[in-house]
Amino acid sequence: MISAGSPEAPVLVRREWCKGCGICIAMCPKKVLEAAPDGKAVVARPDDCTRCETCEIMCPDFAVRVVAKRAAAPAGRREAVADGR
Amino acid sequence: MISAGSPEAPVLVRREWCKGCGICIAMCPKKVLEAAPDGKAVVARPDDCTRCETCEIMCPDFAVRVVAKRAAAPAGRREAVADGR
Amino acid sequence: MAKSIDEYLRTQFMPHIWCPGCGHGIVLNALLRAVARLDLPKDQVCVVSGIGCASRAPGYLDFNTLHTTHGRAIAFATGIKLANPDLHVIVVTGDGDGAAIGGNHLIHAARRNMGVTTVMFNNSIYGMTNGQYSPLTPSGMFAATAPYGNVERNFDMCELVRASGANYVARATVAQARQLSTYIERAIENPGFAFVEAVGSCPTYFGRRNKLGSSLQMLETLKKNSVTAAAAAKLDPAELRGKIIIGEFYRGDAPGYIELYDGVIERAKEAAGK
Amino acid sequence: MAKSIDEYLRTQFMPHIWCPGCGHGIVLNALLRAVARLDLPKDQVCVVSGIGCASRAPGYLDFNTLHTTHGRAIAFATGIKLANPDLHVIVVTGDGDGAAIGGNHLIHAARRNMGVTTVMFNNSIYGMTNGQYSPLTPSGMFAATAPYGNVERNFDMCELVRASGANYVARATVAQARQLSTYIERAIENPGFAFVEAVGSCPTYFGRRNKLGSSLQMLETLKKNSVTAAAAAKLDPAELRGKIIIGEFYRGDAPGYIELYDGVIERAKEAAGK
Amino acid sequence: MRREIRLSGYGGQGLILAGIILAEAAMHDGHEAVQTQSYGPEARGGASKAEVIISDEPIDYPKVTAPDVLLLMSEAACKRYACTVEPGGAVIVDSGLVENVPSNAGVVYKIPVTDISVEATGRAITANIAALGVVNSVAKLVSPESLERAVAARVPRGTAEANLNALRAGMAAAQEAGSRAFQRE
Amino acid sequence: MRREIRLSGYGGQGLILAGIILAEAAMHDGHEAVQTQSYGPEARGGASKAEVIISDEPIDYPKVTAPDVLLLMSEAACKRYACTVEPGGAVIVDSGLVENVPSNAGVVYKIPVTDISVEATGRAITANIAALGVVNSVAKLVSPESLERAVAARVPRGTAEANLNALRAGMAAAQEAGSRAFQRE
Amino acid sequence: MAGKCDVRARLLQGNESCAEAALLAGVRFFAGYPITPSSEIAEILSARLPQLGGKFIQMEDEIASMAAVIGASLAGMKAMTATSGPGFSLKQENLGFASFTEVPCVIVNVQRTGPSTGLPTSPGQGDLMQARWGTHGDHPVVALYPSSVAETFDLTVKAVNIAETLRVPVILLMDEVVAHMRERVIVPCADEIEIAWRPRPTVAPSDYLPYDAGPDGVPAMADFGTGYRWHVTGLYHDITGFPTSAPAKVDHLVRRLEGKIANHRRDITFTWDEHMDDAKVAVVACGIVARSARRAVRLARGKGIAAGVFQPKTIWPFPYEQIAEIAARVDRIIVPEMNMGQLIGEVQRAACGKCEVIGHFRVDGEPITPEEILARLEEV
Amino acid sequence: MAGKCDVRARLLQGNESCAEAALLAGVRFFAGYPITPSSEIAEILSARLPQLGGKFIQMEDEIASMAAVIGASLAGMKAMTATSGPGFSLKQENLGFASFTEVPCVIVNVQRTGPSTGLPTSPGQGDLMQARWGTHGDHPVVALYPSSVAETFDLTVKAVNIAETLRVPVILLMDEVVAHMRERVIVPCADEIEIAWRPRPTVAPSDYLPYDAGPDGVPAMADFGTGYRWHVTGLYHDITGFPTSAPAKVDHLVRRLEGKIANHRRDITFTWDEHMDDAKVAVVACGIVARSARRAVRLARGKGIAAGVFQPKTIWPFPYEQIAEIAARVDRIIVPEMNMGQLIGEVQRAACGKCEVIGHFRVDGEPITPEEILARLEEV
Ligand SMILES: Cc1ncc(C[n+]2csc(CCOP(=O)(O)OP(=O)(O)O)c2C)c(N)n1
Ligand SMILES: Cc1ncc(C[n+]2csc(CCOP(=O)(O)OP(=O)(O)O)c2C)c(N)n1
Ligand code: SF4
Ligand code: SF4
Ligand code: SF4
Ligand code: SF4
Ligand code: SF4
Ligand code: SF4
Ligand SMILES: [Mg+2]
Ligand SMILES: [Mg+2]
Repeated sequence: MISAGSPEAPVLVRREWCKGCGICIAMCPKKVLEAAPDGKAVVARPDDCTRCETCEIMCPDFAVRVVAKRAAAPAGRREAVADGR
Repeated sequence: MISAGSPEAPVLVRREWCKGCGICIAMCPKKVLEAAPDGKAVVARPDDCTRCETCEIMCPDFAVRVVAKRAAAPAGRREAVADGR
Repeated sequence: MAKSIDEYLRTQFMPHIWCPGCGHGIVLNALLRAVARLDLPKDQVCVVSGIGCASRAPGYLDFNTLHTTHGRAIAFATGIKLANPDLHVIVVTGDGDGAAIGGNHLIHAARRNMGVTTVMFNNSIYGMTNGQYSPLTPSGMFAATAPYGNVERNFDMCELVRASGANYVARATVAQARQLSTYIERAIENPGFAFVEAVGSCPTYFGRRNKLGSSLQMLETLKKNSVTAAAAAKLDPAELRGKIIIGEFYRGDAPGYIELYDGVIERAKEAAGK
Repeated sequence: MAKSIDEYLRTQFMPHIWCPGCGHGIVLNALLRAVARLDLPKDQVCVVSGIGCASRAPGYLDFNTLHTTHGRAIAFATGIKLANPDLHVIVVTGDGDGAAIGGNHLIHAARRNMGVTTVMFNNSIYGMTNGQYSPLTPSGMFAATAPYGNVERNFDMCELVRASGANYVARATVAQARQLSTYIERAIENPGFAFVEAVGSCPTYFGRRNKLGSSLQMLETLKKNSVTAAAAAKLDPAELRGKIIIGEFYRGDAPGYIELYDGVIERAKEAAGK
Repeated sequence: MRREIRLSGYGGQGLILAGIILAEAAMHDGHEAVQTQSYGPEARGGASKAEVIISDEPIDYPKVTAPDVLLLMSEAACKRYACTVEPGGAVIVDSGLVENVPSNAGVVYKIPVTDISVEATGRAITANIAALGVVNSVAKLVSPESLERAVAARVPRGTAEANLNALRAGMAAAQEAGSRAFQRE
Repeated sequence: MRREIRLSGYGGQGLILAGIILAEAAMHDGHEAVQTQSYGPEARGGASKAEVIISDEPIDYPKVTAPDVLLLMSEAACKRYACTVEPGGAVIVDSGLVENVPSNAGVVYKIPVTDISVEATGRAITANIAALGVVNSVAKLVSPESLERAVAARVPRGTAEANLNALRAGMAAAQEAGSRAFQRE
Repeated sequence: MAGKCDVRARLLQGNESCAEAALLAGVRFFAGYPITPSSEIAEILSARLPQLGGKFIQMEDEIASMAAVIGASLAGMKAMTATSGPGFSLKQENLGFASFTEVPCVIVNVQRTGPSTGLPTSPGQGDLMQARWGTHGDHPVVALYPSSVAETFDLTVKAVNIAETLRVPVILLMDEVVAHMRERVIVPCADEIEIAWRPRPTVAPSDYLPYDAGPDGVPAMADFGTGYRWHVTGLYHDITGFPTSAPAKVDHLVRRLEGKIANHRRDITFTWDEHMDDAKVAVVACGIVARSARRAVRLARGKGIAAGVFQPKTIWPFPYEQIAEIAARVDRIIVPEMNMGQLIGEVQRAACGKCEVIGHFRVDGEPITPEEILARLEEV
Repeated sequence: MAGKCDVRARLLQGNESCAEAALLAGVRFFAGYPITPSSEIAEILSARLPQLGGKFIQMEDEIASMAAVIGASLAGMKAMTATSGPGFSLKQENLGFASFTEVPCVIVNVQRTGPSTGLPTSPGQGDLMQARWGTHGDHPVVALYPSSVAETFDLTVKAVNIAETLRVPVILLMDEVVAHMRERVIVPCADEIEIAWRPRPTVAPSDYLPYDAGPDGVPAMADFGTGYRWHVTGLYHDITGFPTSAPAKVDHLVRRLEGKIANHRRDITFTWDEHMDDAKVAVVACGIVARSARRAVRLARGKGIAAGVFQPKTIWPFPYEQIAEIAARVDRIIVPEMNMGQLIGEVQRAACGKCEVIGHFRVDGEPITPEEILARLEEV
C-alpha cells in the first residue's frame, strides 16, 4: 500500500475503464487532472492534490482511485451532508 | 304522476327488489316504514312521511322510491353537503 | 332534480346480485343521483369496471357499459376517453380491483390527468372472492387470508391519488350518502382525473369475520367513525386512529390530458405542413 | 472508511456498458460507498434489478445479484427478504422500470413497509430502449415518443412513495454525490421500506434530444437546479418550476413487515398449540 | 352400490357442512365418498346445494345427476330440484319452509326440520344437522356412530353437544315420519 | 448479381444513415436493395455496423456474410471485421483512424476519409457521406445521380449542400486513390 | 405508375412499413409501451398519428396498452399496439378479453430470441405457439407473419381488415430481422386498397342484440356513444351481451367464436409457394426463414433436386389442408425454424404420417442461412 | 397402519389436499393473489405456513406473486403459488424467467372455464396448451394433472420434488371439480415420502459455476446468502451466469434446458391406464374427464366393447411414445376434453396417422359424463 502523503501517486486513473467523460477533470477543485489527447484523464499536477476524493466519487466509471487516503480517514466516517430537510 | 303531497303513497317499496336489510326502516327519521314478517319494508305510517328521501337514498337495492317529490324539488338542486374540507 | 334514477337502471336484471345490506348499492345509488342531477344523456355516459362485486355495477346501468378484466378498468377507460372525448367516462372499481392489482393504472391516470372519473367502492375486503384482505383492509382486522389479523397497513387512497396528481380527490362513507353523491357529481364535472373514495361495507365477509354486526350496525359504525377533514386537522394521530376522514381533499383545475393532446395534434399538423 | 469499493466490483466485466458520462455510474458509486461505510458482508448483500440501463448494475457487483424482468424487481426482492430476512436487499431500478411498469410493486412495498431499500436511478428517460419518455420526464421535454413535447406530467416520486407509507424517503442528484451516498446508507439502515431517488442523467438520449449539452453540462445543470427541501419551503410554486427538491423527506421507524410477520408466526404457533 | 344425495336450500343453512359430515361419516364406515357443492358468483345468500355420493367402489364421475335422496330446505330449492330426483328416490322436505310437495318423487317425507331443530337446541342454526339425522334415518346411508363422530369433529368448537342433540332429534322425527311417508303410486 | 457492402466504425459516425442512402440510391437505380444494421444492448458509443445488399434479383437472405466491399472507420471495426471480407473484395479504410492494414483483402484503399470530410465541409460529421462517395467510386454500386438524390433526401434539413460536397470530395479522393490501391497477390 | 396520389417506391424499415400501412388501413389509435425490437412502430406513430388527428399514448405497461387499445376500439377507432415477447406475455390476459368480447384490434409482436429477456436485438421465432395459446381458455386468434418489408405492409393492411371484418384480435408476428431492415415497398394510394370496417348494426338501438350473429358468425358492432347502449363483459354472455351461465348459451358462444374463424378460413389464409408442382421435398418456413428457404430451393433446383418451398403467411389458423395436400405428394417436408420446433408440430399433425417431417432448428440468435437449408435438402 | 405418526384417512377438499401436500413436501413459502377456484389454497396456507415457521404473503397481483415465489426460492425456500386462468396468464412472463434461470417453484392453476373471466366457478380444461406455450420463447416446463383429491396430494408432492430436482417451474393443472370436491386421502407421514431438494454445489464458492451442468443437465444451485455470490439474469447467459450473446453459448443454453427435461423424461412421466392390454379403442383423457372415461370404459367392457383408458398424469412433457405405441395397436383413440380440442392435437401428432383419432369436446361449463363417452365408444 502506498503510504499516506506519498507525493508520487495521490490519484490513480485506470485507463482501461476511463471513458473520457471529463467529469473528474472539471470537478477537481485543484485542477490536478487533465485530458489526454484521447480524452481520458491523466494526473497532471499530483502535488496539488488534497485527496478530497471528489474525482473518485464523481467518476461514473470507477476509473479514479484516490490512494492512501483510506488509512488516514477515520473508519466508518459519514460522508459530509448538507442535509436537505 | 301522483301529485305532490298525495297522502296515499308518499313512498313506494318494490317488494321484488327489497332484500329486507332494514336500512330504510332504521334510517327514516319519522318511522314511516316497518318490516314485514319476511323482513321486507312496508309503508306503515304514510302520513308521517316528510318526503325527506333518506329511505330512497339509503336503500342499497333501489327498492324505495319517494314519489311526487321530484316535481316539487327545484331541478338541478345540489344535494345538501356538510362540506368536509 | 327532474329525473328518476330508475331510467338509468336495466331493471330487467333487478334485484341485483349484491347481498342484503351491501354498501355497494348505496354507492351506486349516489352515483346515479349525481348523473341525474347533471342530467347527462345516457348515450354519452360510459361506465367501466374491472372484476369484483363492485365491478358488477355496470351490468345494471343503461349506459355504454364495459366490465373488463381485474384491475384494468382505468386503462380501458383511458382508451375510450381518448377515442371519444365526448363520453363521460366513469370507472367503478373495488378496493381490490383499483388499489391492489389496478394500483398502477390508477396512479398513472391521475398523473396524466386523464379525463376519467373513478369511484372506488371501498369495502375493505375482496368481496367477490369470499373475503381476503385488500390493501385497504386496516391493520389488525381478520380476513380469509389474514387468520391471525392483518399485518399490512392500508393505503390512504386519497393521499396516494392526490400525490399522483389527480385533479379532484374526495372521500365519504355510505353513511354520508348525500355528500358522497355531491362529490361524485363534482368529480364528473372535473375535466381532469377525479377520484372519489366511497367507504362502504361488506356485511357478508368483512362484517361477519370481524363480528361487526348487521349491515345496519356497520352503517352506524361508519357514521360514528367519520370525521370531517376540518375536524381531523384539529385531532392528534392517536385520536384519529380508526377514524375515517371525509371531505374534499383537492379540487384543481389543471388542464386534462385530452385538452393537452389537442395541442399535440395542432403542433403535429403544423409540423406536417397541413 | 477502511474499504475500497473495488472489492464490490466484478472487475472482470469492467469497463461497464454505460455510456461515457452516464449518471448511473455516479449513483452506483454512491451506493457502493454506502455499503462500504456500513461494512456489510458481501454474502449478506443482495442487489436486485429489473430491466433497463440502470438495471444492468447488479451484473457488476460482487454480491448475490438478480437481474429480473422489467418492473418487477421489488416483487422479487420481497420474496428474497421474506425467505431470508438476514439479507440486506437492495433494489436498483430506473424511472421506467420502477415508476412506469413497476409502479404498483413500489407503492405496495412501501405500504407494507417491506424491509427493502430501493434506489431509483432517475434519468428522466428510457435509456435502454433509446429514449422514450418516462413517468418522470418533465412536461414539455422531447423524447422518441414525444416528438412534439411531452404532455404528461411527471410524478413526484418522493411524495408518491411517502404517501404510500415508506419509512424512509430522500432525494439527491448526482451533483450531490456525497449526500446521495449518505441517504442510501440511511436507507439501508432503515428496517422498513426505504426509498432514495437519485436524479442523474442520460446524456445519450435525454441530453442529446433536448440539447442539454455534454454529460458535464448536464451535471452542472442538475447542481444549479437543486434546491434543498428547507429552501424550497420558502419558495413559491413559480420559483420552484424546473427545480429539483433534494433532501430527506421522511425518516420513520415504524416496524417493518418482517418484524410484524414474526408476530404472525408466534400467534399461529400458539393457535396450533405448539 | 352408488348412492347420490343432494342437500339443497339457501345459503346460511349450513348444508355444505352437512354434506361434508355425511361424506366423512361414510369414509369412517369404509365407503368411498365424494362431496361436492354448487358455486356461483351470484350464489350470495341465494340458493345453496351440497351433494354427496357414497359408494362401495371407487367413484368415477363425482357429480350427482339424479339423486336417490333429495333434501329440500327452501321453496326455491324445491322449484329447482324437486324434479331431479331419481324415480323412486326419497325426498325430504322441511315442511316448515316448503309448501308445495314435489311431484315425481318415490317417497316424500314432510318433516318440519327447522322446527325440530329449534325444539331440540333452541336454535334454527342446527337445522342442517337435524336434517342430516332425518336424511340418514330415511335413507340408511351411514352408521349412526360414524355420523355422530363426524358431527362432533366438524361442527364449531363448543357446539358438539347441541348439534348431536339436533342430529338425534332429526333421527327420531324421521323414524316417526317413516310410517306416515307419502308414497306415490 | 448480388453485392454485399459492410460499413463499419463506431456509433455516432452516421454509418447507418450512409447505408440507408446507399440502399435508397440502389432502389432509385431500379435494383433490389436491403439495408440492415447491427444492434446490441451494449452497442452504446461502441461498434456500429450498417450493411447493404444490392442485387438485380429479389434478395432472399438479407444478411451480409462475406462483404464484397468493406468500409472500416475505426480500429475496433478493423479488428473485428477485416477478415470477413470476401477474398478479392475491396476494403476501404479511413487511414486517419485506422493504422493496421487488414490482411486478407483483395484491394485495400487507404483513404483519410474523415480528414477529407473536414477539408470539404469543415466538419467530421459528414465523414459518413464522404465515405459513401469513396465506397461508391471504388465499387461502382449505384449511379452518382441516384446517390446524390438519396443524399439530398435523407440528410438533415439544411445540410444537403455540405453533404453533397463531402460526397463529391469522397468520390474524387477515391478516383485518385484507385491508381495507388494496394493490391495483394 | 403516376397518378392522382403518391404511389411510389419507398425504402422503408420493416417497423416503419408496419406503421405506415396501419395508418393507410385506417388505424387512428395506438397505445403501447416501448420494447426492442418493436419500439420504432410506437415512435413513428407518436409522430404520425396526431398529424392525422389520431391518438398516440404511451401507457404505463403492456397490460394497460392492450386495455387502452380495446377501449379505443369499442369507442370506434381502429386501434393497434406493438410489442415483443415479454410485453406479448403481459398482454395475454387482455388479448383473451378482446378475443372473447370480439373487439377488433391488431397486436404486433416483433419477436426477439429467447424466453424471458433473452437477446433483445437478435431474431428468434419462439412465439409462434404462444400467439395461438398464450391466453387461458379456448379462444380464436388470427396471426399473420410477413417475410419482407413489402409483405409487412401488405399483411398489416390485411391484419387491420381481418380484425374489423371478423371482430377478432389479429396478431402480426414479425421477425427482428424484417422489423429492422430496409427494403423497397410500393406504397399504394389510399383508394387503391380495400379498407374494411366492423359490421355495423342495421337495426334500431332498441332492437340491437350485440352478440346475435348471422350465419357468418360475426355480430354487428356499435361504437360506444352512438346511441346503442350495450354491455361488454368478459364473463360468458348470451346474444344480449349480458352474463349467462346457461350451458346451452355458453356452448353456443364458444362454438360460434371458433366457427367464425373457421367459416372465413379461406378468406384469411394467405400462403406463398414456389416450385411446389413437382416437388419431392418441400420446405415449409415462415417469416425471414422463408426467404432463406426460397434461396435454398432455387439452389437445390440448380443441383437437380426436386425441391419446393411453402410459406404460410397466415400462421393461425394454420393451413392444415394445404400441408396435408403437400404431405400426400412429397416424400419429405423440411421445417426450418428459429426455435426448438414449434411450426413442426402443426406440420406433423397435418402431414399425419403421410410423409417424413424433418425439423431444422436454430436457436443461437442468428438467422438460418440458405446454405443450412440446402444442406438438409441435399441429405437423402 | 398405526405407527409413530398420524398416518390416516382424511376427507380433504382438492385445494386442501394440494396445500397440505405442499407443506409435507417442504414448501415454506407461498405468495399469491386470490382467485376462484384456487383461493382456498392461499387461505389454508395463510393459516398453516406460519404455524410451521413459513411465510405467506398476499401480493398486489399475480405478477408480483410469481416474482416473490422466484425470489424466495433463490433465497432457499421451497416456494409455491396458486391461481386460475386470468392469473395464470399474468404469471407467464415471470414463469418464463423461472424456467430460463432454472429456479425451482410450483405454480398451481386451478382451471375454470372460458377465456377471459368466463365462468369462474365452472370447470374447464382450456389451459392445457397455455401451460406449455403461455410464455414467449423456447422454454421447458413440466405440468402434472391430477384427477382426484388423492392424486392431487400425490402429484403435488411430485411437483415439488421435480421442481427441485430439475430446477424447473412445475405447473400443477387442476380441474375446478377436483379442487372443490372432498374425497378421502391417505395422508402419509413425513418420513414415508421422498423429499427432494435442488442439487447443491459441492465446490468452493470461488469455483462455483452456477450454470455448469453435468451430464444430466441440471446445474447445482446455491441459495442466496450462503456464501456463493452468483448472478441470475433473464438474458442469455453462459455457465458463469453472466450475460452472453455468443451464438455457441446461446445455443448451448437453449439446448441444455430442453435436454434436461428430455433426459429425465422417464422419471417425470406419470400415467395411468386400465383395460389397455387388449383394447381396440382407447380413451385418452386427463383430470376429471379421466374419471368419466374410466367409468365409460368399464361400462363398455360390460357391453363387450374392447375399450381401454389411458390417463396422462404428466401432461408436459406429453407422453408421445406411449400414445404412439397405443396408436399402433388400437383402431381408434377417443379424446374427450372440456375444451375445443387441445390434448387431441398432441395425440394426433403422436398417433401420426396410425389410428383414427376422434375428439369429444364439451365447452358448456359442465363436466363430461361417462354416458357421453360411452356413446362415443358405442359408435362404430
Ligand atoms: C387477474 C385476476 N386475478 C384475480 C381475480 C379474482 N378476483 C375477482 S374479484 C377480486 C377481488 C375483488 O375485490 P374488490 O375489488 O375489493 O371488489 P369487491 O368484490 O370487494 O367489491 C379478485 C381477487 C380475477 N378475476 N382476475
Ligand atoms: C415487459 C417489458 N416491457 C418493455 C421492455 C423494454 N424495456 C427495457 S428497459 C426499458 C425502460 C428502461 O428505462 P428505465 O427503467 O428508466 O432505465 P434506464 O435505461 O433509463 O436506466 C424498457 C421499456 C422489457 N424489457 N420488458
Ligand atoms: S482527490 Fe480532490 S484534489 Fe485530488 S485529484 Fe481528486 S478531486 Fe482533485
Ligand atoms: S470521470 Fe472517470 S471516466 Fe470520466 S474522465 Fe474522469 S476518470 Fe475518465
Ligand atoms: S321520505 Fe323520509 S320520512 Fe318519508 S319514509 Fe322516507 S325516510 Fe321516512
Ligand atoms: S333499505 Fe331497501 S332493501 Fe333494505 S329493507 Fe329497505 S327497501 Fe328493503
Ligand atoms: S360479498 Fe360483500 S361486497 Fe359482495 S355483494 Fe356481498 S356484501 Fe357486497
Ligand atoms: S443510454 Fe443513457 S442511461 Fe443508458 S447508459 Fe447511455 S447515457 Fe446511461
Ligand atoms: Mg372490496
Ligand atoms: Mg431511465
